[in-house]
Amino acid sequence: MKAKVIVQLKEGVLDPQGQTIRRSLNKMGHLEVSKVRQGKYFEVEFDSPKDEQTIRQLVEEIAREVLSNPIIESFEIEDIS
Amino acid sequence: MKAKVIVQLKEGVLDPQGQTIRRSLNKMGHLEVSKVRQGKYFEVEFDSPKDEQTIRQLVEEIAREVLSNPIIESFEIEDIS
Amino acid sequence: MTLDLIESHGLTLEEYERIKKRLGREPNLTELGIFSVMWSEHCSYKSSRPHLRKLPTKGPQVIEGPGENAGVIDIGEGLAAVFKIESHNHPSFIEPYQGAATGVGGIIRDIFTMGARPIALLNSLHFGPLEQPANQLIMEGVVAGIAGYGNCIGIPTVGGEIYFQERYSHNPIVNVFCLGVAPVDQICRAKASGVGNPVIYVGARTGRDGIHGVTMASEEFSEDSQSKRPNVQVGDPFLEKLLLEACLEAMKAGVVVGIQDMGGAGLTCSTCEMGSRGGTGVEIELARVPQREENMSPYEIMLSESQERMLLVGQKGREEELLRIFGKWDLEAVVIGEVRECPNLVVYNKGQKIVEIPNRSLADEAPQYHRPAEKPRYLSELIRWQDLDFPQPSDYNTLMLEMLKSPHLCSRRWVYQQYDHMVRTNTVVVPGSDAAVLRLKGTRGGLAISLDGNSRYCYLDPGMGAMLAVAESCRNVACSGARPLAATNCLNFGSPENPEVMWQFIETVEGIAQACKTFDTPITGGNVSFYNETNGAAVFPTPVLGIVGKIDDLQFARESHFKDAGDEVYLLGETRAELGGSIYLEQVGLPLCGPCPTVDPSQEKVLQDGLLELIRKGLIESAHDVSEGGLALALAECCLAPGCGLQVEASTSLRPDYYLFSEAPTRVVVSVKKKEEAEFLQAVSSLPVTRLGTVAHEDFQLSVNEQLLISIPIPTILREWNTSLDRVFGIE
Amino acid sequence: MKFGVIIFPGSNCDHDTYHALKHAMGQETVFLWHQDTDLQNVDAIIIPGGFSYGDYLRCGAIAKFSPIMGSVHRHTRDGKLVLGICNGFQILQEARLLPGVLLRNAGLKFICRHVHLRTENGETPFTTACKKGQILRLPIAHNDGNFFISPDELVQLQENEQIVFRYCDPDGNITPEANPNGSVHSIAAVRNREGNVMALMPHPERASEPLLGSKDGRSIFQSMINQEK
Ligand SMILES: Nc1ncnc2c1ncn2[C@@H]1O[C@H](COP(=O)(O)OP(=O)(O)O)[C@@H](O)[C@H]1O
Ligand SMILES: [Mg+2]
Repeated sequence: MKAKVIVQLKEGVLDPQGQTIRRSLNKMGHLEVSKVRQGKYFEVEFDSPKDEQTIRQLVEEIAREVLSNPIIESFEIEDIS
Repeated sequence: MKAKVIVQLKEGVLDPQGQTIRRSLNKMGHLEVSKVRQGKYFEVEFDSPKDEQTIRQLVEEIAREVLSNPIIESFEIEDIS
Repeated sequence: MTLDLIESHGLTLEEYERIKKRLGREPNLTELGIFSVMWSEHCSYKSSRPHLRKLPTKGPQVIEGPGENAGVIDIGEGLAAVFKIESHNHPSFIEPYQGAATGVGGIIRDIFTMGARPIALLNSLHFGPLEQPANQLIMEGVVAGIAGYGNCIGIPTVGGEIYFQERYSHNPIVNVFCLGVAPVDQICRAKASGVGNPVIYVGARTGRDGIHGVTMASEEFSEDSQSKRPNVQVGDPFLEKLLLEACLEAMKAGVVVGIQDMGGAGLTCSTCEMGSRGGTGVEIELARVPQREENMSPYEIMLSESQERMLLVGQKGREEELLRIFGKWDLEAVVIGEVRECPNLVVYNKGQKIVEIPNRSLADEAPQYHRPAEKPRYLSELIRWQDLDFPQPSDYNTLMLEMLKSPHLCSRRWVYQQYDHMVRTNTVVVPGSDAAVLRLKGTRGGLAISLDGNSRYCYLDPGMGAMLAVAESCRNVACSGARPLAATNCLNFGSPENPEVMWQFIETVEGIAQACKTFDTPITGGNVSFYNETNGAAVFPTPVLGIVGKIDDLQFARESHFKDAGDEVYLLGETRAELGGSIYLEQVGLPLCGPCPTVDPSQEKVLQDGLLELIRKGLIESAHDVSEGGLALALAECCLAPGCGLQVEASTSLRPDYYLFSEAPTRVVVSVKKKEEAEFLQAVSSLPVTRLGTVAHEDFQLSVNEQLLISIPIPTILREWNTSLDRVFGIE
Repeated sequence: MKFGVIIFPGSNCDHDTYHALKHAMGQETVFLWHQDTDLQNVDAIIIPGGFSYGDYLRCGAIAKFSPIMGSVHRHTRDGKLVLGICNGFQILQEARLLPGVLLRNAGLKFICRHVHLRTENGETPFTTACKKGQILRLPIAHNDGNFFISPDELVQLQENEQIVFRYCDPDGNITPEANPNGSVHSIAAVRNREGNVMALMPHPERASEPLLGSKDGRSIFQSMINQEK
């Protein structure tokens, strides 16, 4: 089973990377780009045959405790399959 | 309009970050985690009122030329809305 | 104004009355916010200022003492050194990486706002014991944050110190120091002068970062999820690099009249302080302030602590030039106001005047408190180590290895390899020696810098601990071949409202004052960080001293480690049995006991002056001060960097373990070329000196009174000592 | 020889490189601003270390779009010398002037220390002052120096003798312990097929004066200077 997790900075937290990318895109001529936010993407694979419910709980725990920094980031489990 | 882009290392490219996370998860007792891959996630917002088709082309261009390095990475446009 | 609102701003009713009197009316909410940050302990030094006056701040070398963004001293050849230290303790506990990173960003801004190019960073870190995984996480994050910021902006992190003690588990101490260099005539000041001159905002946009008080009860603040908003500032070292280059370029072009960074209390602090220093008023329009988030209120804009922002006063008529320079560096720069004659801070929002406060009432007329002080009870209950009966170690080899790999004493390689300590190609003595040494390009000379402060001693005796910190810092600088010139200090304490803490603070300041007078190292600035406590348990009194010294000719720069086998090893200074607060006692499982070692500053000064003279006569190959771990550890450290051995035959009337592990100060291990030995002995005659042994090739062998106590192969020591932190942080 | 050192926003070894070339090597040296396209008639271009654009997104990814890079491409096509150091290596790869990519260090930490390098090819315009097999001691300081290339391309690199330096121990042995960052085949420096573009992760400009502990970096600059004759 594979879970996909997206981790992003919370709204209001400065995102220097996203800002710099946006500014550079604008400079390259992509003036229509008004905002870029950069986050992280993880694919976590499991090898034991567990049901989706169990895996989801596990992934939530892992995302909360390891993949994200809850003080500035939030996460979302995109997909489990 | 907002596009979501995921950039990932291609199969076969070493992913030291993913490996380290997998190892520490295993150490923490999550033995069922067999693989972790880390990628990047971008949200790109556009402020000109263009149709989805045009935006998609634009995002593809940006993702190919700026957000990813085709030698090691592939990208996927998740969603445009 | 409700009582609630006043209290939630950290103001007392008396202070509120004072505000009303000063204004001649009730303040509005924005004004209340402005007063509350400017009159906070952090900005106003209301509890510490009366005591800080005791510090010596003058001397022929001092160009700018406390009061500016950073201290400035004359280092000869037309150059000035600009330096300061800051704390970022609380943010580093909340979010170690960003907390430490933004601390580094802040202190760098303090230096380049003075017109100096920053050339060195150092840090003093105090964490809880590494046995606790939570403390490991904090340390790992703090180190990565310091590295992340300093490396990216391209300023080398060349030194520092790290301590571990339970009291820092919930309150780590993260102090960061930065030093820059500028031609004496290019120093810029944080003054708003020249009525009619434009006030310019440059750098990052203002967001809702770090707005104080979080739990505002008013309508304005309860409306959205304010309180859930992350109150963590994220650093942008790339933007700061651009700011640094652009500001230095603008100052060089002569179009900057005054400049100050927006650090704590952001726009509020920079506007009223610059006006107050210039004896002028500053008038700004908030609608022109670049904003990162929507619908920010005037209150939020004035109090935001977004990083990487500067406020400067330009020259009327030359705005274009200024804006062009910032444009070149892709920076947003906006004229947001003007310097006015009437010495008030005046803030408009979309044309409507919303704030008018006399600058001085904010910057200089904050309340001051002579808070009650009382000698802490614990001090009279301290156990004296002399009263304890503990056996001599049965196996010195094992003990020695245990000490070498203890977090207190092991190599800091794991830390400083994460710091780019060589960028700018000035680092002549890299981390791992007593002080960092940096060359001054274009001259033959250089600077030596050291940060010190052993808080175990300070806990046992704050006044003596403070003197020991000054003495050690100066000694480190002297061991590098430099003459100590001036000092900065960061005072980290618990709550000043606790009389026992206040007593510790006062003792500390007096200790620093006395020692700095003796060493002729005036204090040019610093920082006080109070309220370092969790659940009523304060951190140890933690003064951190930073000493800057000058080497006129870098051929006389010295490192702490031995150079060549066959060199003779001597100890300058006397070994007294002073084990209170020592690592040895902790290693053998004893509680923290007193009394701490004692230093006589004038005796110390004689030793350091003598050492410097010996170095300048070319008689000394290496010099290393004896500190934590005592003589045995100092000797081992001398061997480890080059990987050479040592053969010591010492004699003493003390118990051998006291002799080896006493932390008595005012001692330096030196090595001397065989052929210089006679001349050395003659030149050293006025100092206490003992021959210890000879630098060897392989083994570390230490005999005391003809008994071989320690004999370990260097590779064994090296492995344990070097990789101890690697193992803690799980490097396979 | 006239050298040009490019400054990108975020370059931070620009002044160090300038200092080494001008004062330690005594060469005419100028800065080139990334927004310009005029190369001021320089004979050799150096892309210095640092964190161009903060290394945000990917190291070197944004710098490659700067106007000056068009001129760098032209300079390269004319067969003139280009040297990339650290971040300059990453930029040259992003610009496709050099093969491979540099990933995060295997240990995931920034590393600043001295390393040893073995000269694998002593006949490039950057190494004529070194002999094949000669060992240099230079500092590294990077977060992303883990050289990666596909196995097929590695074979090509070897066949074309494009590998210029490899990490080694003080005696010149290529060992896993001597590889600081996980680089494939311990590669520290590569050149292009034509031989006029080279980049390395270590910093020769930090090892060009005895005061700084090593002057082994000089041989790289000296080799370039030798090309003039
Ligand atoms: N322990 C101290 N000793 C001497 N001067 C100090 C000390 N603490 C603070 N100062 C001085 O008080 C002034 C105000 O400090 P601070 O508010 O931290 O400045 P800033 O906000 O610019 O960092 C500075 O000039 C600083 O040097
Ligand atoms: Mg300041």
